[in-house]
Amino acid sequence: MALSREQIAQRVAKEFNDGDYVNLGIGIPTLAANYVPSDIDVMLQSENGLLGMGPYPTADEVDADMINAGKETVTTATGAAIFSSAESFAMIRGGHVDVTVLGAFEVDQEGNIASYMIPGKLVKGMGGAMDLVAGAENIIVTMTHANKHGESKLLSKCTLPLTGVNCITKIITDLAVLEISEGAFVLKETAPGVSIEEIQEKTAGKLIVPADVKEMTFS
Amino acid sequence: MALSREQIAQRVAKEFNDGDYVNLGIGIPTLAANYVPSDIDVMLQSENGLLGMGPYPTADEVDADMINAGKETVTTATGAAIFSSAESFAMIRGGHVDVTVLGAFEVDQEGNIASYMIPGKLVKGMGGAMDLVAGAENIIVTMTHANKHGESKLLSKCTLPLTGVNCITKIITDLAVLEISEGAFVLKETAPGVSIEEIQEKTAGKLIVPADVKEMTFS
Amino acid sequence: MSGFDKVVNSYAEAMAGIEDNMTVIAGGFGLCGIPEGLIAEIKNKGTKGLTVVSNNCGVDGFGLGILLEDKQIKKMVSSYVGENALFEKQLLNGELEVELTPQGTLAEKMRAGGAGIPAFYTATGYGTLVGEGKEEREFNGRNYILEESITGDFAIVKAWKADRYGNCIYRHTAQNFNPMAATAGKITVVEVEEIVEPGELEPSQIQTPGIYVDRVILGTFEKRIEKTTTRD
Amino acid sequence: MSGFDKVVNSYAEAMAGIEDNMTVIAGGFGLCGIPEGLIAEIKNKGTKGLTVVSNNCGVDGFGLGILLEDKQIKKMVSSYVGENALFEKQLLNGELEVELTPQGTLAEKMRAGGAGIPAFYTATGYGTLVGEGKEEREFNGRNYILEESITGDFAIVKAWKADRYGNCIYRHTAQNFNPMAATAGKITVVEVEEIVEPGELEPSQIQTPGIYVDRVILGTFEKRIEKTTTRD
Repeated sequence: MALSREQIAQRVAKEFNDGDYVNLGIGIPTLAANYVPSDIDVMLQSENGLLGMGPYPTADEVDADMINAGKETVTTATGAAIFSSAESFAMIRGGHVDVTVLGAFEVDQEGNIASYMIPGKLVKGMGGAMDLVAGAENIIVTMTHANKHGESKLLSKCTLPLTGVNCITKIITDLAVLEISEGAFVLKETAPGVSIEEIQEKTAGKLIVPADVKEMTFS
Repeated sequence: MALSREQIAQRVAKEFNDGDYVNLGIGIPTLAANYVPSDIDVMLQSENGLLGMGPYPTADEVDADMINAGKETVTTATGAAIFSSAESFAMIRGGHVDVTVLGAFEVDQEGNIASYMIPGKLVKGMGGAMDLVAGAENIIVTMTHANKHGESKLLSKCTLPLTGVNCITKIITDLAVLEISEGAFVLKETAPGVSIEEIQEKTAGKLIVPADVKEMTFS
Repeated sequence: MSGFDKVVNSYAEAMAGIEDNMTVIAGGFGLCGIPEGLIAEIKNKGTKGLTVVSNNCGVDGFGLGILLEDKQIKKMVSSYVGENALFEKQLLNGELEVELTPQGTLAEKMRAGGAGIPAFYTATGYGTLVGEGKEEREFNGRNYILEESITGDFAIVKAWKADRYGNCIYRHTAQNFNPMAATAGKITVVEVEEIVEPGELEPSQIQTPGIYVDRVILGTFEKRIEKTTTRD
Repeated sequence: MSGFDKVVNSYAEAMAGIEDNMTVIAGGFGLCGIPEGLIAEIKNKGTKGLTVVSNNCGVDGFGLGILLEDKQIKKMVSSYVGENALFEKQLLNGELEVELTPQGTLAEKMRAGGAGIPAFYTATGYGTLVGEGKEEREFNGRNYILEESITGDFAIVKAWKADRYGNCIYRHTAQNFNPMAATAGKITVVEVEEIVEPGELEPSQIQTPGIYVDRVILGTFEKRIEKTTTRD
């Protein structure tokens, strides 16, 4: 069965290593913070200028000057640092963030990603997404494998305007974990109860299915 | 009679306006800080990362972590700011320093300056001088009008490797105050007791002597 | 040091000299750390045809959004403008131009503008619409695009505290774009919660040295919150 | 958060991995704010063929100058190297290369290296020996040259205080090149006067966020003064 949003987030959290600096995009990526294994610690970077994002504040702690990149009120974790937008993107662009997790409309087998703009719909802007995908070494995309019409979001070539080129290496969907390598999606894990056939059917781009595909685990 | 170092510095200080941020090079420029008119205030920028340099410390106040660009121990003036070298040169390169005063080996009628290197002698380096002459709008060169062999330092074309091109607008020597305009030195003031003839004789570059040349005053 | 006293006592003085068709760089991220009173003064003056460089354009009725009401903004340079119905309407009508700029590139363009760097290369936006028409170049096997810096006729900045000489510090994440904006205005105006005497701020902790600042005004701030999220 | 504890307990651990022919970026201006113990460790290890990027090269017998004694430095990238007789001798002998770089350009090259900006334009050095062989370009009627960024295999940094997570603050003008150096090393090692617990430094006052820092070591410092000047 396809994973819930929470299950995708839970699987994403398994990608983190102790001591990782992690930037989580809005939506499913943000949920991953709730599933960080208890034996490791990660520090969350928020691109408006915060390294070491803590939980939401109590009602008494709410402070208009203390927000995250999603414009939500937050707190600082112990050992946090706060800085300017230029410094924040220096660390992003300079490749200092260990893991970036973000959503997408489409990803293709060359590692291109489209995530900010649908022609014909009003463009709201890319925010920090283009900087994030250009800067990080390890970028994980989370999304549903297909759209609500059943059409694949894992394509041979993105159809929407790109957020970045040749930058995505790992995708975690409601059906599978895949890596992108040499112009193809490589299936690594399937969601419990999801068949390889269903994944093949819902992957429009070139899909390689190695012999050792595993079923996902969550902890 | 030719001005002393102190008199040159005293004349330089007349160029300052209330509220100016000023960078003073090593040597005569530094002395100018002693002659700032009492009715104005200037703030001294030191390119190692200090805006608002104060006087030398007392023996008790000496602190290895508190130095100026000449590597001398200093103090901070009230309202000083301390920052990184990148920030310091952002303000220099970005044209935020109002007046820069520095010494030179040669200046030419195109506003080129040579101040850091004499071929055949060991090169020590340009330090911040190239950034300073590239960044400031108002650059004053202080030097003796001629070298110890009596050869002019105000040339039609610099012979030594340049520190910067087309950047010098004003020169204050032991004999005169001159501006550079449209490919010529324009005599503005003569030192007390120095004849226009002597200045003409010791200026190798094109010299314009307007009708209204004044004698220097110092306060 | 009267020549260094940057404090002005009215918003009219604070924004004196702003004219139609100027470029204004504004600090702030969303509604956090925005110079509320300076924006209101621009609205009151009715200055038109402005190019505004700011990560966002406020919301309907608050922040830079209020400058849309009388169509004072000709063009926005922003990374994200999705919070604002009036913005959307004017954009679709063709009454408003928008130049979408990646957030990090926007911050760096402001910093470069203030630092005398006319252009820099970045990988951000290579191969996308942002890179179209821009020079592309390879360094060490990676592709980059050339981005030019931004300066403004005015920079409007929100700081927490400033001393009379214009040295500023920021509070928490209200820092955001403000320090870069402060460096990039021909005239930089800072609106603050508290004015202190020179010497009260620790020199090493000053985030915007006064050399960048032309005017300081004491403001009062609503500090509206876009999304109040609590763990209660 | 054991994964974020950057503190090491010996200089051997602090400089583990440094090898012959590597590039080392060092903070400091003159003898002010230099990582004395990390430099001494490089001398003790006898690593050779180093390219050292630092505004200066210490003095005879102190600071980076001690690395000249056993000819460990192949090349210096500096703005000013005039304080050092041994430097002069090795330079004239051809045992040492020097790449003179304007001070502001050097600071910006380090910052750019850490910030993922491969190159930028600056007016500094245009029309001089520094500009020779570099691309020239005009922006808005002014001439600039293209300067490429610098990164190092190691960055060695001196801070005042760091917490265990590597968040650093600097003391007075001992800040200088240290924050930029900290961003530009593949491995960044910070030597400090005091190690504090995470949370003890005010988040907004941190000058080098721990994300740039790999190792922190508690040092002891002689803090030699190059020119003691007093008003007494």
